[in-house]
Amino acid sequence: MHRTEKEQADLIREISGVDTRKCMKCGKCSASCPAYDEMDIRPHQFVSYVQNGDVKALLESKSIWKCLSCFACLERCPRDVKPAKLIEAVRLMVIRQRGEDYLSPNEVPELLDEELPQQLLASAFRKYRK
Amino acid sequence: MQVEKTQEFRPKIVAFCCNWCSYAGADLAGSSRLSYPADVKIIRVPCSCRVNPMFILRAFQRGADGVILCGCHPGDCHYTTGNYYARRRMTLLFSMLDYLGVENGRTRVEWVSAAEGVKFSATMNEFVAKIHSLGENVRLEDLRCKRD
Amino acid sequence: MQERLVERAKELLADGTVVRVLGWKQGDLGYNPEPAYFNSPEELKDFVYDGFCGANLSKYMIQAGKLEGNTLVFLKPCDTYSFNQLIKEHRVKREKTYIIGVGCKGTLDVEKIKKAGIKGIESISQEGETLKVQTIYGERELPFMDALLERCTVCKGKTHQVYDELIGAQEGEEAGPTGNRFAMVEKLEAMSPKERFAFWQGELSRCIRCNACRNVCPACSCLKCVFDGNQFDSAQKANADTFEEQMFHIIRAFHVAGRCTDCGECSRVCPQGIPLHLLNRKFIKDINTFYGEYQAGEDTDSRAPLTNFTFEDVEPGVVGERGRK
Amino acid sequence: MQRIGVFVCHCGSNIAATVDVARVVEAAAKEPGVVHAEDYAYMCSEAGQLKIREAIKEKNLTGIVVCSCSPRMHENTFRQAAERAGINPYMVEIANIREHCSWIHKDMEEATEKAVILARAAIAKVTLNAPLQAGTSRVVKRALVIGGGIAGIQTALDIADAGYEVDIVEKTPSIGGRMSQLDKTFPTLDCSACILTPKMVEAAAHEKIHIYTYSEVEKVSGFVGDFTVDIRKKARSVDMSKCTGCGVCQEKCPSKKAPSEFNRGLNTRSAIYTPFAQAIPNVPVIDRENCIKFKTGKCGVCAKVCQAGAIDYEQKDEIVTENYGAIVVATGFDTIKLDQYDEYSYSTSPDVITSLELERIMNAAGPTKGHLERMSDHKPPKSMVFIQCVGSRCADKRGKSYCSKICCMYTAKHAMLIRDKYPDVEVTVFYIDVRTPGKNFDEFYRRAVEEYGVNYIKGQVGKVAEIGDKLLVQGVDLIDNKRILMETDMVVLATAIEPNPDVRKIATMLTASIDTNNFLTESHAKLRPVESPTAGIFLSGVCQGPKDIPETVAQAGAAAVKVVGLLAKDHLVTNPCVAKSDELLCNGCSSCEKVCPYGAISYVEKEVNDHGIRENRRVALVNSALCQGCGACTVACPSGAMDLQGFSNRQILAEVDAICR
Repeated sequence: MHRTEKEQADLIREISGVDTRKCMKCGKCSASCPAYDEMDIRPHQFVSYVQNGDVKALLESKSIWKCLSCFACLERCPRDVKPAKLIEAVRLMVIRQRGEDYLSPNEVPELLDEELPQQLLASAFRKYRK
Repeated sequence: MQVEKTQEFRPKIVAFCCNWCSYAGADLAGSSRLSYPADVKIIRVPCSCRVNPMFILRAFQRGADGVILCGCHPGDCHYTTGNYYARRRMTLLFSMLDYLGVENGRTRVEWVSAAEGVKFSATMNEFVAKIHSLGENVRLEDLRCKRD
Repeated sequence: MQERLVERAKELLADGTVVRVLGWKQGDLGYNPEPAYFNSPEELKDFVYDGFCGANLSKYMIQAGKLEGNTLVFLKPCDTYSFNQLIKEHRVKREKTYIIGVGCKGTLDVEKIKKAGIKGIESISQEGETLKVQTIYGERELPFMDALLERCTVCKGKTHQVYDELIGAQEGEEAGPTGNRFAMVEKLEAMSPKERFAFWQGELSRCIRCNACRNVCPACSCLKCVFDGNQFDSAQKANADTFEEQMFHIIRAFHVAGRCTDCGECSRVCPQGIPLHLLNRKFIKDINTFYGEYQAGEDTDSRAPLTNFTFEDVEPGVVGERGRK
Repeated sequence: MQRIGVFVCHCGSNIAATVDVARVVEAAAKEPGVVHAEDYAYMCSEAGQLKIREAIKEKNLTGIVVCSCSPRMHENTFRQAAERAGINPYMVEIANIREHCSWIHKDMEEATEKAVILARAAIAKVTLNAPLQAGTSRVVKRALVIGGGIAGIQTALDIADAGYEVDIVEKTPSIGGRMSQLDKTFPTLDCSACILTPKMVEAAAHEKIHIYTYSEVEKVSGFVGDFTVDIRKKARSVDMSKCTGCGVCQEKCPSKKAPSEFNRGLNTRSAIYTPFAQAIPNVPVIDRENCIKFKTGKCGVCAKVCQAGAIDYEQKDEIVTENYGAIVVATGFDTIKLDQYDEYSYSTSPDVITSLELERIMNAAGPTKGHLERMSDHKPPKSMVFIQCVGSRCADKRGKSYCSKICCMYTAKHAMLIRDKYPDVEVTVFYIDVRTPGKNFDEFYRRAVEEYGVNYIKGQVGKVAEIGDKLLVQGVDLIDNKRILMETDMVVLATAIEPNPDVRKIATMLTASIDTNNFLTESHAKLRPVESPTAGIFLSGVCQGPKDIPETVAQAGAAAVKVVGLLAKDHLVTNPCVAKSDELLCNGCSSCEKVCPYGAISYVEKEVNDHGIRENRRVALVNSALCQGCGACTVACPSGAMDLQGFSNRQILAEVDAICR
């Protein structure tokens, strides 16, 4: 099924449950983001891109893989917009298009080591599984 | 939340609103263009404590599908204590109606201040949705009074 | 006991304490004594006091208070609650009333006796736990408990709340059978709305709007009932259809809510046998649950639950929340 | 039989665009009793009213229904029009087909149908209306102002100058309010104290003004024109008539560890204290919680050093009861608590402060004597960061949904003053939007940028962290789309303001309505901005909504004018929609009396003639001057003897019937 960019934007809104119109463009999400410098499209821009139906750029963005899913943006957003959910939704769309899981629970024990923060694992599952 | 329109069932809903808070809240919902279904018709009363159980039963008798009473928030009554009496009266009356087998969802009390246009509209949308889910009031209508 | 009451009544008439006596008079049948005024010692020959004297005489004192001179009234323990409530509402004149609190063993339900197959009743007597009934067909017996009016199986106590003297009773007497008076209300509450509706539809559609419940009720003491007036455009509707009776009974119960002492007279007099007390008891139960235990007629100065409130009262939504449990 | 006229207003397109007014006219004309029905573009206009008056005369109308906007808008207009045409003003009913119909529905069919039903209900009601006569009640020529900040002071001065007595009740030991805590004021940079203290002195010296400081309103009863108020004068422990204000007691007081409220807890004060040097009255109070004498029974130094013998440890709270014709609420604001904003390190770092704290630091009478320094090490900062909108414009529970309005301007002021006095200090302001609507406001902000070199960055700060003795501010520049990580010495948070928390209690006492943010609601957002919907209650200052000083002063004056307008009246016309008891139906049971909030019902023994039967009965009597028309009694009455004029049982039932038809 082929979707227009606008339909894709609607789908992202639906998956994430985010109302992008609530954003007042204060930038606190980006200001809070620990991965900001790694990102090509920044958290506050995600909101704006989805709002404007500019989805193609998001799907190709490396930001979706750089997001740590730490949810600092979601916690601190004064308007309750939840940019992390948007990023996650875009990521999910990409993963679904690819059609396969990149991380199977069976592989996890081998990857584990003492130093690894739990959050990374949770984040990896969020990113690499449908 | 918007209520889907169904062709067959247009409920009759009577909303008693106190003049000082809820009627003004309804006015604010109006001037803010916050829509709710046209099935709701508002009757202005000075205070929620003016609403006699007789009015509510009469509405049901005449075929109302739901009756809602809106007043100032407890503590904010224009007449200081009116809504406290209304609260007791309506609690007991609604409990009695429930005891007689009238679906409880057909009666409701909601406190809406003059500043709560949003709440007024949301409340009415919810209430109408509830009445839609309960369907037509067949239990309480006095058929002699029915006019077509 | 009947003799002691008559004797004392004669004394009080003779010494001028009262000019009339309000009591029960032998009816045309053995089981239906009726409330009556006795204006002279001679008239007292028809005075009767037995298990069929269920009638609560409190309400008649509204009228008696308007007559010249003082009135002697006999009140059973539970009748005194009604009298107290009427004092609170300024409907009777305590100072024009001489109250003899009479002892009560429980009053009888003739319908129950009839249902036990006993007919042609002439008189009754009690021996221990057994009720002996003299009938035109001879003496019959049944357990006393089985013949009690429902209200007496949930006796609210044998303490007179107000009196000038006691006969056949003393202070602190133990109550009669004390069952759970809310048992039936609870049973109804546990039903589905549909079942409840069917139950009440069945009961209330038998109503013939004779107004006996209203006329006997000590709390229904309005000079003119709203259902006889035009303020609500509700005067004297016939029972042609579903809702009129419900409306009448709901409003009647609502008007007496917090004032009803649960004397049970409404159900006792209903010619159709509608358990009207179940409406009043629902209000009593709710009032007790929501606003704290309250017994109307226990005192003469407290605020009734519906003319009172607290800042923390439950919200009307509690009805729905309770329903979901 | 009533002869009813129905007038349907188009309200331009406000109604007519959604409601087919012609059909409403047509349907109304068919209702029983209706002898005239017409529509017009603007019923409230002079021409529209003329139509009503002409129809009343030509068709001998006895009652009219106007289908228009809310009765809260124009009921009075149409009542007056009816009265001018010779019919009783209470023979008018309004069908609200604008706020309750055309404005909320889109479908013309649906809206028209509803408008017809609303019209029918109003017609059914007016058929049962009866002419009512308004009575009169007295006006006590004295006003109460609750709150002694600039709003309260200005309102009191304006009322007093018009010749009426005014009392100010102020909770704290001195009048002056928030403005007394400010250093300079925007956009002119006058010294706040320099412009406020003359007003304080003027108020204190005014023969018509009486000030109750360290006092609170305890109880309010009555109604417009005649309120009765209990004022609690808290025990000051100092005799105001003896104290000379010499200040020795404060100097000698050995307990000096109580945080200073006036300096926002940045330093401490003595247990016996006046909040600030220019306090009015200049009479200290003993803070009993921190006083050694009250805690242990020993000490008594202040009493020993007081030459005037003014210290009175035995003093008790005193209740004063006064009558007032009008009450003005001027309870002001406070800043919100920041304990939920961990990301800005406010609770952990003394160098992260609120703007109001900065005001105290900048003030010559403040904790640092006006020297700009860090609270942690008292070193002067080399760089400062200001963060805007902290807790304002928030959709979450931590903050407030509204814009606090004053922060953009005072931040520009702070930035400018600091750059002026300490040119070496780098000042950066992180903003979301800079809002400067006001006379000379934008020019002021631009000066901060252009003349004083304040660095404005668009983007909310994400985090402030303590790194050694520095603060690390993490943000973004949204215009350049780049990360900002900067070390700074001090961070100032433009903290959201909220109504004084006491206002809820006061609003309840006054039965004045309040919104979800605890701002008092005005009677009409545009046309009656200084009046509460509760008659006789007026609003002054921030208790109604965020305001700066000029707006507060303007509103204070406006509230005063409204008060004076009320007090100037000899008497008030009372609402005739009051309860009335039918003595033939009254049982004398006292239920109504018990639920009446105004004590308007009494009982009398009187002879009544009930259809030929004459007897003495105990019957209810309503004092129509006291009755406010709530209707509580009508429902408490089981016999239906008690009814409410203008909202009678039969009228309301007629409306119910019309709606359910």
